[in-house]
Amino acid sequence: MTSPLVSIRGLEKRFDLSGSLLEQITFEGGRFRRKQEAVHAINGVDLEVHKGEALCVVGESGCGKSTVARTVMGLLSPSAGEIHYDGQRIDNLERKDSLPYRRKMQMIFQNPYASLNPRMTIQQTLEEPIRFHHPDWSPVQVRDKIHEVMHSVGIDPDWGSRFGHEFSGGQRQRIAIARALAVDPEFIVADEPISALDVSIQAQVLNLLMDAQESRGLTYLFITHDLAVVEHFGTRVAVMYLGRVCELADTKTLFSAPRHPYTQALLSAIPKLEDDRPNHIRLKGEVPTPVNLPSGCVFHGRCPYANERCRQEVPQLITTDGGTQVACHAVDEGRL
Amino acid sequence: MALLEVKDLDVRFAVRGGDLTALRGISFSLDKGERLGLVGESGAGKSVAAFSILNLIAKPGYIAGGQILFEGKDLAAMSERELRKIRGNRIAMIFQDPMMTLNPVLTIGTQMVEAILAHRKISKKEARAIALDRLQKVQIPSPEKRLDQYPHELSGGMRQRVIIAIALLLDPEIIIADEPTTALDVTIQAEIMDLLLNLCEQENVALMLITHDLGVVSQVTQRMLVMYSGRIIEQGPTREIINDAQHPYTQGLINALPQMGEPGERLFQIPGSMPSLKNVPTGCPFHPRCKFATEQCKQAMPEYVRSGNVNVACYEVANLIEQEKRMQEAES
Amino acid sequence: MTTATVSRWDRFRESFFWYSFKRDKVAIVSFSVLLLMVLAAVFAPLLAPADPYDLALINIMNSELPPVGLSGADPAFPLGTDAQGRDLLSTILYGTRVSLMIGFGAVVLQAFLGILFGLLAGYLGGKVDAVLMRIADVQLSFSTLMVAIIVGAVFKASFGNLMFGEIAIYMLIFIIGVAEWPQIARTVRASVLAEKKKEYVDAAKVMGFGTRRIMFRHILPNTLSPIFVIATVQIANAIISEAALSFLGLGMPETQPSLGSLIKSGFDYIQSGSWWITLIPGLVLVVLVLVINLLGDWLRDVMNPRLYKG
Amino acid sequence: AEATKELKMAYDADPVTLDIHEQLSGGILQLSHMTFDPLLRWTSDLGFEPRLAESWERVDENTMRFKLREGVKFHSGNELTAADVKFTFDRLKQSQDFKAIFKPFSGINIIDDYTFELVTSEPYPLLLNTATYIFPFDSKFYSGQTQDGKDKSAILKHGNSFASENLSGTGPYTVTERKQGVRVEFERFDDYWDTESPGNVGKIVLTPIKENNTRVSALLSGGVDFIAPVPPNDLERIRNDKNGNLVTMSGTRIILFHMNQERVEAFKNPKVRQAIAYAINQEGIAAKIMKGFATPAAQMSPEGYQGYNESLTPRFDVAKAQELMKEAGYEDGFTITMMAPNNRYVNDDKIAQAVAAMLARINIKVDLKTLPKAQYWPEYDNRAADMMMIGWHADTEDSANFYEFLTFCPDADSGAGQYNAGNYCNPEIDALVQKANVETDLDKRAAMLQEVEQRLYDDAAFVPLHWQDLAWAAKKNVKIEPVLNVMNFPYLGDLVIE
Amino acid sequence: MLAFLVQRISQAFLVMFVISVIAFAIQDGLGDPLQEMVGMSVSEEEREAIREELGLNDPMVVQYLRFAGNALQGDLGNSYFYSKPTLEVIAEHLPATLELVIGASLIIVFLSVPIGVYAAIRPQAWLSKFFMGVSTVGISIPVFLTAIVLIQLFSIGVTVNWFPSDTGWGQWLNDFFSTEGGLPSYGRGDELTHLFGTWESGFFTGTGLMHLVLPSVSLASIMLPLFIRLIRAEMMEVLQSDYVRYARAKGLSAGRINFLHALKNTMLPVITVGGVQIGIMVAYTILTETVFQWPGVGLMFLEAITRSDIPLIVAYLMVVGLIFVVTNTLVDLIYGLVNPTVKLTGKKA
Ligand SMILES: Nc1ncnc2c1ncn2[C@@H]1O[C@H](COP(=O)(O)OP(=O)(O)OP(=O)(O)O)[C@@H](O)[C@H]1O
Ligand SMILES: Nc1ncnc2c1ncn2[C@@H]1O[C@H](COP(=O)(O)OP(=O)(O)OP(=O)(O)O)[C@@H](O)[C@H]1O
Ligand SMILES: [Mg+2]
Ligand SMILES: [Mg+2]
Ligand code: NI
Repeated sequence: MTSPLVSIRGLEKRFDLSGSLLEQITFEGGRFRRKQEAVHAINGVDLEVHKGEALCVVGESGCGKSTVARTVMGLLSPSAGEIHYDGQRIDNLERKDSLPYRRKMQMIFQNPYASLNPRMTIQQTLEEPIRFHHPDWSPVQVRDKIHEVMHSVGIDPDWGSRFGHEFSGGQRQRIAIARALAVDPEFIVADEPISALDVSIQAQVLNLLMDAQESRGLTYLFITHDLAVVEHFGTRVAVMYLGRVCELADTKTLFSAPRHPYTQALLSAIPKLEDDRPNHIRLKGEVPTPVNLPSGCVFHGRCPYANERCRQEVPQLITTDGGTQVACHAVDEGRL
Repeated sequence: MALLEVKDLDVRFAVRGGDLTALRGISFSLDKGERLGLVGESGAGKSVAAFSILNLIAKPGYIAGGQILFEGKDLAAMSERELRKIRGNRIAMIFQDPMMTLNPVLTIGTQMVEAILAHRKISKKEARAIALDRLQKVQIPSPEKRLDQYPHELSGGMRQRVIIAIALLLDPEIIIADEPTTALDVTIQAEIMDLLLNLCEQENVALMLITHDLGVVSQVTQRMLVMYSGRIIEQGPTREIINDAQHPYTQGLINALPQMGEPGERLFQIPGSMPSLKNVPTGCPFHPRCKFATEQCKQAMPEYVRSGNVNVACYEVANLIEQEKRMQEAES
Repeated sequence: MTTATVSRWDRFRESFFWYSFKRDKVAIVSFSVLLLMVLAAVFAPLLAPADPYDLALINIMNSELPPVGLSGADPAFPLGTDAQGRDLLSTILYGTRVSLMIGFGAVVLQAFLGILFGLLAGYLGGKVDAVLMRIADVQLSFSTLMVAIIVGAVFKASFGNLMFGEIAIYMLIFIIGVAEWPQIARTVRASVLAEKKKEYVDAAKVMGFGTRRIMFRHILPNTLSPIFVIATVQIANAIISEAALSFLGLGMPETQPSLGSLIKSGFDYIQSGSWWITLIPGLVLVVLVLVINLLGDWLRDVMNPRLYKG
Repeated sequence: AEATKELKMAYDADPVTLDIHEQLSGGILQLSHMTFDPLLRWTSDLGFEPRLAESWERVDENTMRFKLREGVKFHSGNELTAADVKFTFDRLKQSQDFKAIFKPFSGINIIDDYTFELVTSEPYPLLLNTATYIFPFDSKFYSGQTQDGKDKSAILKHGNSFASENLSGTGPYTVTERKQGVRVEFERFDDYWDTESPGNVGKIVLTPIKENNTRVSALLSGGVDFIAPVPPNDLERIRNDKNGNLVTMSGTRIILFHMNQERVEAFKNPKVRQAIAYAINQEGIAAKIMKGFATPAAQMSPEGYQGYNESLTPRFDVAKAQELMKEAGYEDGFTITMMAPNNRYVNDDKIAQAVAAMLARINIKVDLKTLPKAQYWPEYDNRAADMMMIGWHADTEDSANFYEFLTFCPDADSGAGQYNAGNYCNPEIDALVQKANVETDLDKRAAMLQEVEQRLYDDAAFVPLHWQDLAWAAKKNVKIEPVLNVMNFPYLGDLVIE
Repeated sequence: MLAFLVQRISQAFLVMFVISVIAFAIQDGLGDPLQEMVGMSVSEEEREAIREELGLNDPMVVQYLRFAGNALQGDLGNSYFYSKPTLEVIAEHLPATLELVIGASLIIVFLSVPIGVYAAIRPQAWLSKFFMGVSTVGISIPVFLTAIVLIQLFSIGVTVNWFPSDTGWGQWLNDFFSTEGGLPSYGRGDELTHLFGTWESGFFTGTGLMHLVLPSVSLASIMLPLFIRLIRAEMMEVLQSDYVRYARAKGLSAGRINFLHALKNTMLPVITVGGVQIGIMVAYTILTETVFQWPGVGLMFLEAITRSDIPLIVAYLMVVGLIFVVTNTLVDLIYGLVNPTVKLTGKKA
């Protein structure tokens, strides 16, 4: 295997909830106590994205998918761990040094209604990044570039003078994609780019992303909670639960032979057209909050296979025979 | 006679520059204990249809025509007082976002008990007992505690359970659920749908389920309606439509699902997007996106034709059936 | 791209803004009245029969003449004269000018401070936010009146009493601007906090744009419409504040009267029969403030129904 | 008379202290006449009327002997004796505000319990005038120490002394309740010595109402029975009110402008000063701004004062003024600054504006600034503007007082010309005044003082405007006329309510 | 909670510190206090002596440090005019102001809630439009004009003869537009009920209440329109919310929906904004008290300014700053109690 384009090592991210020192002090049981609270959004994630692939990250709401994406893009700084791009550590760069990577790495967002600046025309939206990153380009070059990306995402160049709110969700998402492509990136993080769209539009956008990947040789980190999309789109899949990766495998392998109990439950929960009745694996309880993380395996509270070890010890990702990486004691012990 | 029968319902929104027609000539019926699915893209008019049944459309909207017959009585023509006796009592609703549906400043108990007391002349204590019973029914952990909690103290899944419990409080005949699980995660969604399905079956309650997830419709409902731009374009038994959709839009919708294509392949896509109500094309509203569209489609909205158990509004389908008929006639 | 200006005008004519303006009689009437008053004020030197600042034109023997139509009136003074014998019509025109200047000037200053601090506090957050908002809190615990007294004293101390008349108008602009910036800063901060969460800001960050560019080019334009609404109402408030300060004798000197100081100077006469000295400027003030408020209401309805604080 | 009536009255301010030696101000003198009695008091025609002093006689040039009324009781029950007068005299000499007035006095001789002599160091023609300021104190009451060890007789400007909160006088009223700035209640003193007094008011409630309109409204709406002062604008209204009873008197407070010769070269030129004097329309101001509530003035001394010179009348004549300016070489005029208070005298700011407008006629451009009094006086002390307004009332009710403060050559050491913001200086005139001050022959003295007025007039040493009139208003049944006087301390003890 | 209180207390100190520093720094601009303390004819020497005695000749820093030292012990100095500790003077005047503010607040609360709610429920009704129109006019009239008009109408009374009085209808119309007057227009009246200490109240006597009418109405006239609009806007917003629609879907009565579900949520933002406004109202009393000669702190302050009673000015500013912080704190506490979703922290919800 070639060296990864992007690698995430031991990534952790906490959001502090307790505020200033003063606000941390509480009065409990007759004495003052300092209480610190934090959301443990990511707790040690290792991922590698290879050139040309589409690595999908799935998981329930709040499991830290977006946080991973935003940390990779430098919108958040990690509490611990490192992020490397093409062998170069990028999570601790100054703004000026990080500019080249801003061009190579782009992001597409979930909400097409919020991701376009409502006060800018499409023309301005697309022009600004090009001018910013290529201050030396002539106006003609800029215009040509804009035309090029507009064509490649299938939007009419006549739209240029209009504003984002004049377009439908699918069209906006195209514009957003065009903006990302305008700086000729190599790597694109897409954070649930289709979940706000209708089924018939989803297909359009997915097709567009696949086309772009093919024609420009893009690499994706694709975040979604729609497993059907993953099955269709992903090269590899990482399943996250409460800020940890619990399973990582080739798409086909994962869908045909899910190993982690959580993955199994997740797959069974997708309503399928063929079904007449829901038949899914029932999990107990609900997702715990990332504020008070459970000890041991974060999934043990809901896992039908959990035992004492699961309550104590944090499982590490292990590679199984099928090539799947799983973080589960039950799999490790062969109970599953 | 069907329990609920909607006939030629027109709903409009009075906005600047004239009225927008959100629903045009909607007709369908719901039998006792039947589970009906309502699918369509965002903005197709699903929620408007649901709210208009209880005459709860938000302000600039109004029912411009048609009837909503509940046990033969027209809800659209009923006074607010009479309607109040039906709302929550005979027909209950479940809203999309459990976060927004419960009043943040009142306890769960208050919100449950007031619903009972609005319709039954019983003591608060008895009402509380009923509330507790329903909470148990929806399998909420430690139900007694919940009564005195505020909505923000519960998780999303629990809140939606509470809302289902409120829907069940007065043993209604119909539950209208408007996308009850879109705000929830897949695993929770599965559980909630499971619960709703079981309860409806147990209590023999009719369910009108609004969703845009075809998978859920296929799992839960017996019949389904497909809406496009304020019209029902296809309706019939769920299985039949899923397996063999007639209308080009329904076909497209199903084929566009990622699971229908081969991994890595381009997906089937319907070009364009649903028109906004402000500029609905004449004739069949789907014609600009339809590859079968003919001049005829631009002229007038097609009538419903029957194909098997399915009613479809499409000239193409009508022509096919016509052809088939002619062929059959020719053969015989 | 050359068509941009034309299309902007077209866009404006098609906009909801223009549409609802055309349909709202109150808005049209208010706007016309305001326009009329602003024009009258701007062109006061041309319109006014006399220059009220020119003391040589004033004759004490003409004092307290009633408006035309009442017995004892002099047609040379259509709205009558004040206690000094000044032509009231001219004085009101000039006074409206002063009031409007203070109103607009103060709001421009308020908006400048409010937008700057609101943006910084909202966008940068953390310590900057804490410090700026604390200052705003402290500032809010002074009323405009107290600020007026304090600033007035400082001005007097630094410019001396005599200069004071000339700088009074700037001082009032300064006072009202400084006293009320937190109002705008808070609104801006709130909308910045809301805008900051939107993904177009993240998109801009991902592009590598600098903080200043994001703040001023991306976020600021999107917070303008609530600022616009608030600013309109604040103009009305500033005019009233100025009137109140002048009424308490802390505002414009009577030799360069604003509407407020006109009302005050006539206040002593209201019960002695010369009601016009107070009542006519009072009416002008109320109408001026009223039409601005009505326009503000209308703007609020059009732009964002959630804004109400004024 | 049986004192059973109640009087509700509203002044623009209430007394700042109960210690009448703490401050020399109109308010305090009003209080003095309610709660104390002077040795003698002014009558409404500026004569003297015996009060606690039954009679007086001149012993020699420098000495006057007074005979005290017997059997007069203080509120505390103590009886009035000459010792009390001495106590009072000594205290007045201590008082920062009064010591200046009593400077000519060298001492007091007690002859017996009811006889004493006031001694001046030089012949002093105004001895009796000054004696109206002696309101005998209850020496027993005000001596000794309070519980927390403070001297009861102390006069404290700032801080609460015993005397500022406790009061024992011989006057018709006792203070029964006092909330500063809110209300003062007085009750008739049962053992008041003046049993002849027709006064039938048993209780007085004094409420300060600073705002002119509100004060008038209070009277018209029936909230109070008696108000003072009455703003000129409302005179007409009260006069027309069927229940109202308005009393006006021409006053003795002169309002004038100084022209600062040190700041403006042109003011050194008598022609320019005269031009200004001719440019000012005193009659117009009095008629229009003061609503006739002022007597146009061409000199300082009001009628009745010794210096009053009948022949001096306002000389308004714009043409003449312009001519004078031309003669002086200032045809094109010049620019000056002007300051006036805006809450000290009646319509002070409006008067200043009018004057500024009048000066514009002779091409003198005026930068006018009006200030609240608290800020005005520091500016005045600094002589901060070219023309400054001042109003002056002679504490001694005598013309010389005007000159000493307003036109004497300024001299920081002697304090002469303390308020001479014009820096006008004419030693000859000063000498003449000084001579008059030791002249006990009143006719001779009057002639000298009138000459002074004439010379000041000719020299246009200042710009006189008018004497501010006085006005009081009451309900019809409150008979205020008999108790009012130009000094503006109503003798409320003698007030009759029908 | 603790953090919240600590933060607020420190804020109060900060406010008071800033005010006192500023007030001290500018005291020269406020005028010379001596002018009010001595007669005109007092010589400059005497004045100098008094200045020295009062410590007015010391350098500003020395004066401030002396002041700050005393202030920390709760002594904000003596008023020059009242010759009493400033705090005592303020305490004497405060009840009147509070009474006025309470009176105005009562008027505001009892009118704004029903009117605001009505205007929100029936936005199209002519009565709502009337109320909204009046409220717009209301905020456009400066409070001093309102006060003047009120006095003219209800205290002095106006007699109208616009119509021919020899006809019956003319007379009737004249009478209709004429007002009686008779309401007291100044002060608090004589019959105050003694509560405790220096605190007296006019709430319990007829004349006391009569005296309160005009001042509190005119004070309320600024804030009332604001509150009506606030309540209306919030209520309309709440009425659009899903939970109100849901309450309707449950078949609840309109009364319960409007007055429990909607109103309770409406009041939450109203409490926060309203609390701040009441704090601001204390400052607004200056104008009202001036016109009505209401013997409260506002009037006292204005007079202190004309007299350059600097210690009193400083103390007043500090006390008002404190009142502002305290009302805000109370409002936040109340908000926390009423709103179950808020935990009290230093942060705004
Ligand atoms: N700025 C923040 N401050 C505090 N907590 C945060 C912040 N951003 C995210 N979190 C928390 O971190 C956890 C992970 O959030 P994240 O947005 O990464 O989840 P997600 O998997 O993307 O969920 P979704 O599917 O809803 O988008 C959540 O519990 C979230 O509440
Ligand atoms: N208050 C309103 N004013 C104007 N138009 C409205 C209003 N409410 C709904 N509509 C319009 O009615 C149409 C149908 O809306 P509806 O909410 O029923 O869609 P939906 O099918 O429920 O969509 P979704 O899946 O997003 O919930 C939409 O085009 C919408 O714009
Ligand atoms: Mg996310
Ligand atoms: Mg919907
Ligand atoms: Ni006198």
